[in-house]
Amino acid sequence: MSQSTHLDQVTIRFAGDSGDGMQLTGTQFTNTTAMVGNDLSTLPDYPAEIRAPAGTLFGVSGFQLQFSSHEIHTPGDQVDVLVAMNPAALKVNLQHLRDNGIIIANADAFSLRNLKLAGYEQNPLEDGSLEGFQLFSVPITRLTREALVEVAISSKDKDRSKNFFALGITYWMFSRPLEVTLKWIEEKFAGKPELIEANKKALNAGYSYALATEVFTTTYTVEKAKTTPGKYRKITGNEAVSLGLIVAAEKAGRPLFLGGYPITPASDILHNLAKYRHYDVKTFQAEDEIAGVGSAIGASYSGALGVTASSGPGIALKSEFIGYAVMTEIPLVVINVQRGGPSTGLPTKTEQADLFQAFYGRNGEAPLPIVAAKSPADCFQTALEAAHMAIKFATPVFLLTDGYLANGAEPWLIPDVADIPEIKEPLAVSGKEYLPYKRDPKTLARTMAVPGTEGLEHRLGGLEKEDLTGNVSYDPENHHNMVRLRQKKVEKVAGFIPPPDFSGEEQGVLLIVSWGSTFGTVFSAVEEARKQGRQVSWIHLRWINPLPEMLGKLIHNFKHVLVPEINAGQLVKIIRAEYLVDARGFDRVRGLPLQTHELVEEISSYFEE
Amino acid sequence: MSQSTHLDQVTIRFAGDSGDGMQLTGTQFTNTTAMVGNDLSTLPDYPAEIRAPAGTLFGVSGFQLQFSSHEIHTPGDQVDVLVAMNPAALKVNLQHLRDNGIIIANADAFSLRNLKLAGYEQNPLEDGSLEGFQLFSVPITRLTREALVEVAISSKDKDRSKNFFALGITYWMFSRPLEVTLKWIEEKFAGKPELIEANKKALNAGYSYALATEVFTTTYTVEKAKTTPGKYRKITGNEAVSLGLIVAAEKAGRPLFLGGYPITPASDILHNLAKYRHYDVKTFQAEDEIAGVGSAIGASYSGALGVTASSGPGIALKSEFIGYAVMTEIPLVVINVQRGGPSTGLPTKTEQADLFQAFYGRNGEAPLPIVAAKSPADCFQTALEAAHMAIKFATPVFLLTDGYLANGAEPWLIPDVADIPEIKEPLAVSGKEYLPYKRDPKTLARTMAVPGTEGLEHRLGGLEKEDLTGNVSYDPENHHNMVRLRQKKVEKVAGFIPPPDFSGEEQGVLLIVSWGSTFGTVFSAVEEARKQGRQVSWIHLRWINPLPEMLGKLIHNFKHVLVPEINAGQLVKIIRAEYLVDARGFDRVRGLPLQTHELVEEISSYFEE
Amino acid sequence: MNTIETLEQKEKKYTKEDFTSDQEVRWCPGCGDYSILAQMRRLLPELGVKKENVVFVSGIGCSSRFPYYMDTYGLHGIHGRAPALASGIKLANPDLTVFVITGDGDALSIGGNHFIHLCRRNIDVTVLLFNNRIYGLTKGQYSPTSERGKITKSSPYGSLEEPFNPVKMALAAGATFVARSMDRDPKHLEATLLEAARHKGTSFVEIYQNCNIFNDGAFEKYTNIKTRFDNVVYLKNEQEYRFGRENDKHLFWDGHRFRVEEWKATEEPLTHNTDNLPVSMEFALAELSELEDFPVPVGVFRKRQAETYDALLTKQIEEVKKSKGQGDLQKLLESGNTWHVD
Amino acid sequence: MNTIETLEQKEKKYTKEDFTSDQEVRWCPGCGDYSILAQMRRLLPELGVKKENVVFVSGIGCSSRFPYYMDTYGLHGIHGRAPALASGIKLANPDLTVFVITGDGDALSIGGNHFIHLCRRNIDVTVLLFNNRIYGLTKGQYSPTSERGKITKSSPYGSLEEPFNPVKMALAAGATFVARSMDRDPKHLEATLLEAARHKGTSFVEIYQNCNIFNDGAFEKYTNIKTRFDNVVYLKNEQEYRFGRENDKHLFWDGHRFRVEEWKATEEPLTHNTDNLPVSMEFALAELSELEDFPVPVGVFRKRQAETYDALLTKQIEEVKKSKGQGDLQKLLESGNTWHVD
Ligand SMILES: Cc1ncc(C[n+]2csc(CCOP(=O)(O)OP(=O)(O)O)c2C)c(N)n1
Ligand SMILES: Cc1ncc(C[n+]2csc(CCOP(=O)(O)OP(=O)(O)O)c2C)c(N)n1
Ligand code: SF4
Ligand code: SF4
Ligand SMILES: [Mg+2]
Ligand SMILES: [Mg+2]
Repeated sequence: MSQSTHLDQVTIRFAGDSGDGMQLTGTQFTNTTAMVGNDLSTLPDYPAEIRAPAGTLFGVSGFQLQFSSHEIHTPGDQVDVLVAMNPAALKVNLQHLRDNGIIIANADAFSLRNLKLAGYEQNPLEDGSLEGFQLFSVPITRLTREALVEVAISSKDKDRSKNFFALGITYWMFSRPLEVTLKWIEEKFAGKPELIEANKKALNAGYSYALATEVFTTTYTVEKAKTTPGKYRKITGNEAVSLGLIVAAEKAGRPLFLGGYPITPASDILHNLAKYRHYDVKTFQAEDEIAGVGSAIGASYSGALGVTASSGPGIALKSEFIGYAVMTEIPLVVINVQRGGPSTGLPTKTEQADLFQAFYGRNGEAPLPIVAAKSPADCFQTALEAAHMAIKFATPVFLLTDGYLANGAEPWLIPDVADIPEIKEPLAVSGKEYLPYKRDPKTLARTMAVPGTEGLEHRLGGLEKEDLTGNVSYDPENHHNMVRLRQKKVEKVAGFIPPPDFSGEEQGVLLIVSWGSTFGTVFSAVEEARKQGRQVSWIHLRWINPLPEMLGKLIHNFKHVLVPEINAGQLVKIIRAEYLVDARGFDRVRGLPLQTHELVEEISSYFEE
Repeated sequence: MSQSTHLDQVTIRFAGDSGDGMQLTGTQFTNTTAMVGNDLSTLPDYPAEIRAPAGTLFGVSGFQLQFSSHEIHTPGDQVDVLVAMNPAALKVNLQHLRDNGIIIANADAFSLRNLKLAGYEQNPLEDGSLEGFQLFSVPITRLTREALVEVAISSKDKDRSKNFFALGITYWMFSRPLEVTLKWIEEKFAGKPELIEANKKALNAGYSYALATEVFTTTYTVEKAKTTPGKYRKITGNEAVSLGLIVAAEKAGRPLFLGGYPITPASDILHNLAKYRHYDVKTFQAEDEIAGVGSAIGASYSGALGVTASSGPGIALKSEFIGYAVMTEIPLVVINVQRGGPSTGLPTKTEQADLFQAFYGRNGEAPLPIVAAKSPADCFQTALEAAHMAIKFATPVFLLTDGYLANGAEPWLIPDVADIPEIKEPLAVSGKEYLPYKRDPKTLARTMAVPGTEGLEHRLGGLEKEDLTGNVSYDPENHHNMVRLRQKKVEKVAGFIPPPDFSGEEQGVLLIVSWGSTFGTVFSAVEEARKQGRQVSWIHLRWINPLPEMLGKLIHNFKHVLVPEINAGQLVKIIRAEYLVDARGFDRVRGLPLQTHELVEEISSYFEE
Repeated sequence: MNTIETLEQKEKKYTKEDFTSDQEVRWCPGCGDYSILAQMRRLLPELGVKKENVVFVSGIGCSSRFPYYMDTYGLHGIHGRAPALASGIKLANPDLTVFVITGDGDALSIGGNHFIHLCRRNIDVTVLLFNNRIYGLTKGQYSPTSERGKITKSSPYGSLEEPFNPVKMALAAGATFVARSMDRDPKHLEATLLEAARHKGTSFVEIYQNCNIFNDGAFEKYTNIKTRFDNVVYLKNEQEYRFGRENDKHLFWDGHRFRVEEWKATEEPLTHNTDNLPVSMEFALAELSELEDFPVPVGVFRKRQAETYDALLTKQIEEVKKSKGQGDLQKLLESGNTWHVD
Repeated sequence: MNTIETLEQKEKKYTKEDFTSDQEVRWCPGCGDYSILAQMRRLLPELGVKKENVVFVSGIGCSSRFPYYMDTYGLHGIHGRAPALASGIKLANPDLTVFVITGDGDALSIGGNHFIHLCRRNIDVTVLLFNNRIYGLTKGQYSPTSERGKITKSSPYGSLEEPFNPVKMALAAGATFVARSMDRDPKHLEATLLEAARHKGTSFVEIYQNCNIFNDGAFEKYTNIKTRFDNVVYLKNEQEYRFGRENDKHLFWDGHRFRVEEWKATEEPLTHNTDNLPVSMEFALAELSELEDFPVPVGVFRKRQAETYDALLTKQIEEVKKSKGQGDLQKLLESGNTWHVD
């Protein structure tokens, strides 16, 4: 008989061939986990190849998920349970497994051929090399086939169901209900009754196998997390961005227009938005990124909320047009779902190395506001804010997310639409005198007049504009003045955005300054360090340009300032230049989230002097 | 009878309609002035329109030149002599004329129509409004027509010669010989004897008019400047860049390949190089800037010295490919002839606002060396150095010049080709083991193998590379390592470049740090300030990335650090971040060189505490 | 569905002054651009759309300054990218009448890709390509329509490349209206532009435009009164391909190629048909401008009715709304699996 | 002048293994790319050039990984820009044999402009367009060659645009060699690629390539043994346009259009002529793939001899040297007015 153990938090990783359906399996586990009320955080990790040859190391696709009975923000540094569907998956992922961690391996996949492809000389399931772990070697393929013996599909199709068998095992192990996945199978394979049958059977078979056999001795339970009451759903960063944009457009009374071009890991924003024609969302798959951003600017110019989304190489191409939007002062949201660089880099990996590109990747003095999401769900709020500021200030705004946020998921407390404030930024109307470059003294923003408005016909362009009239001007003093005005306008944004997250004392030994997706890791590391008695303070920036006003005072109250980033040190340079404090970077540029324990160590080092 | 006065330095400005030939007139005055041995510095200043309607303010084209009996580096803040060919030219330029300065105006052009076009209510030549100046109102059009009465050309063509008449007056006034221009006329209009006759006659007539009439009472002489002995020529920045590249290619034993696309003010580099087919120079006018840089990278990859030249908006388009060259570690020289920005900005004006773009205008961590020319002639040396480092380090290198350097001219001591060192950077050869990403420990540069080399076939691309082999690698630690290596390689450049210009004490109240084309103004301002007894030190950076090692020590020895730039403060931010000193910017973003006297005042303010 | 309120409804009549902005025109005296501007100001009152619904979008080049001179909405874009801006403008607000003003460098060099994609998508905008076979604004480099061997600043020994034939490219890319006209034939130009503007779908007009500074006389053969009749054949719908000073020549189709022959009336005359010319003849006609000894066709090559991208998008939105209902924000946020925490 | 030392001179014979690099091939099992790779490795020994003189250049996409698998020089470029890299490579070193490997998105979406300019310039490189009518690498969005109404991730309600016809674009842009082949017809593919590689000038081959993951069966009609004979007409020089399971049909030219008819021998049979087909028929042939009820032409559409850009550039350099003499650096620096200071 099995015993049941309570756990606080668990990290599980599903790993197999690109064709093994690991992303799907992980997503199902996530959905079910969300439904039972755990907090959670996920990290899909898949290769750049669409479907690399079976069994190879570079073809391994992984999906990691941490779930917990308390608030968590990272997918976990170390893995407690590794599901390995083949030798390559084991080989690639074993390094992440904690001592005495659990391995559930598909023994049938450990054929000679596969072992060789993975570079194993001997079968690790048998040679004792996995002694430090709890190994469960299960003939998953064979058991699945047996379970499906009566289903009328090809044996190739039967083998495709083996991921559901593995999922069934883990559902038993963590006392999860099967309903969510069973329902999903019915919807997904609607019209294909044999596949519904096969996958349901495989799932049940895995669950029953684990329940029935003596192999597994322990089930684990993770209590519901205590969080704000309300209605929740699971959401990825790319989904959240999409929803945030749709809500922003509706709240602003402008149709949403996305001009885009596919690129990993930003494409899903285009895919998501393309579904919502009935929300008056227009998506335009352009011929390239330049046309994508150009069409978005054109759409904004004629009254829509123009948005473009891409990743580093695509953003590079957009830079000329972004400068044009700065000059013409047309609202635009530019989303950069950052990935590993430089150049094509590591397309499916995460990184924060495009911050400087957002700040400075244009010719001339072309300042613009920059906001970065801190978690998958925060992508909703940042998208809303980005759109709001773009419209309010008639400016392009950069929204930075990254591969980890884009594909990672967490529970999201669904807001009440009625509670989200309107974005009331009027357009110029007929009948009044109109000066295209007259500015609101509070924001320094100009008021736009859109085509179709009688009597307000005017011309804009990328040549320097005369103050007030917007006519072309080569006047030296006017240019100097306009350069200043554009800069000041961006600074004014500071008055209209929420303050950054801050925790800890307002002075002390160490202040951590972070931005973007490192939020989760820093959260955990700070929590951990505090548990260890380190009095560390932490400010997490969401708006990076302009920097929050309070930071200037705060930052000088600390002996040390540490800036963790997944780049070679970008925000840290901006902080140093701005505040002249000897801020230090903590940089690990591996295409992966930072590791909590490394950061904890780094923090500790500041207290061990 | 006229008297003769010695002067130390003079600033003269020719101004007229775009169609009046002012650039040509200025250039002729410059050539003659160079030949008589003055030091000089020029500033062409022309409108973005090709040939704006006659008489309008925005159609005014100007050419300013300072010449001197001692070393000078700026075209002058204030004008001593203004040649105004029409009312608009007077209106636009009067602000630059010093008190009691000389105006030579073409009285015939001050028609009612032209006065109106220029926005004059009354004729300034007659209404006494020019009282504070020495006004010479000359009926230049009529006198030219009279001089050419016997020449068999249309009266329209005759009127075209009036700029030579004006030039003749100035030649007399400054005791210049006519030969250089007479010879030029013969060459330029070879085959058109009437035009030769007309222009020669007009030049002579202007000279004689000034000599004969009582109108002008003084001639001025400016002694030869005392400079290094040798053979000199006049050279503009764009010419110097072109020559530097040709010499670099020949010294490196590689053919020169320029992949370009026309853009003001960089086009002349393409035009210049296109002339030199007999120097094995291949120029390729591509369909756009992306193809321009792409073809240059391709050419470098197959063994040429690949170069691309553009200005801000074009550089923005090149940014994705420049990142690719960083990743593939292929030599490339990227020349940015900076102009006013952002966006299309002020195409014919100068600015230094693309420094950040050079540093950071790419996705991911994509560091590269950056060098900036300090004067038109220095464009030769910097082009040489840029090419050398590009080849030596297998890296893209940015060479920053600007509109002022590109079109401005100064005397250049022609080097002896034999004295210029070879660029000996061998390519990999057949027969040895070849690892594309194995690095020279001294430079961290990899050795290239070019197509055509037997046995060294290999593949490169923009995906992250495995150390040593250069194979595609998604390995986290490898990526982290490669990011560092690329950064360190750039830092190593510091060991192979000449030290920056430094003058003054090694400690004190004020250190000025400057870069690029402000050199001239800073030179004059520092000279002036020192004359006033200010002990100011000055370092001028030519290589900006990497920063010179000595700067780190030096900069902390001063109470204040001042960074003059024609932007909103870019180098100053880099300095602050790097050295944590409270460096201040001195920024005037007017599309023009900084003014010496303003900088002198700024310097003084640091000593008046 | 087109919801433009037409002038008739509004009962207001424009004159060309209504379309003249207060900005001084900044082209070289004598530039062919002036004529195109004049025709545009003249035809817009005819077009019958409200001026606040008109948008001129351009790239960069001499020609691209055009929007500044029209008292309508206008966007002076960046080099080569006007089609991108125009696509966004038209798709976001299909009620607008959108013109793209571009040069041979702007449209066919840096902007070639946007141009062909615009044609392919058949977005309802009208493209005017000012073809002066030179880069004007950057002071005279050869362009993708310059003849091979052209000596310019950037090709001092002659350019090495064959030019594009803009009409051919537009046809191949799928533009539904393709025409050619000339700055120096103002009547024809005005009529052609009006027809282009009225056409629903991407309308493309190549305009031979003289740059008297950097490429003077490039089209002299076709515009000079002495030579034009023998060197230009006007394409007129349902009329023969007749030309010549005495209208004494015509283009004869031999089943594969055109030939120039003396004109003879026949019972089955070969007449031009803009709506439905076979692809073979379209391209054969388009090719004539590349051949020696043939007149250059001026007029409408193609005028085909086809659904526009903007109309299809509107339709798709309506259909999705019909099947799914107008979107409800709260529902949207709550889609997928949800759960309650109490 | 071509200074390539051919294999014959070197007397060494390659096998396909010589062109196989040590990198594992990373395409989905079943992908049509494998066949193209295999044919390329097979034909290169035939081509008679030294492998160190061969360069494969690509953009980004599944297809663009191709260079990694060839044991020659290779450059995996950035998205859409392979023609730019290839132009630089070939112009800097005309002795190289340069291939461009590209996809329908790479060549016709982001890279459309470089593609048409390459064709126009006639630079001597061979372009292989792997047309799977989908964006493979980014997991299945519609591409510029996808049929209208295509349902993909980015077009859940169907795409709104007409596809490009790559052959038409290449013809219009002026490529001197234009052909089509298929991944599933390896013999034809190998022969076509070999012919393309041997052609001097820009050679373009559209290859129908099955993406069995995101667009499986797109070309099934043309490759399936049951349907291919009725749906494909092979273009063979100097042969009739015959097709059909029993070789019983042919394309008849009615003076304006092709028609499908039962084949009958005639005295003056209509035969294909790659070297000199009139533009009318070229485009009519190219159009067939867009029409219902017509077979798709597979084979060489055009093969014209014309001077290449690279050869012209070499010639120009030689001519300038002849007239001005080999450049002398010191003279260069001292050109213009000079003066002495003592
Ligand atoms: C990105 C970019 N590249 C280059 C330029 C420079 N430029 C401006 S207009 C132009 C070409 C103009 O030629 P065309 O389109 O034929 O217009 P025209 O002046 O002849 O009317 C060029 C190369 C620019 N403004 N921006
Ligand atoms: C600048 C840039 N934009 C977008 C992408 C993303 N991207 C990579 S390949 C590709 C399209 C691939 O389609 P295709 O060229 O047809 O090649 P296939 O994968 O089908 O062989 C896209 C959009 C990129 N890598 N770089
Ligand atoms: S340069 Fe040529 S195209 Fe430009 S305005 Fe002058 S004449 Fe017209
Ligand atoms: S996604 Fe399609 S094109 Fe790409 S490798 Fe797989 S099957 Fe081939
Ligand atoms: Mg032009
Ligand atoms: Mg494809």
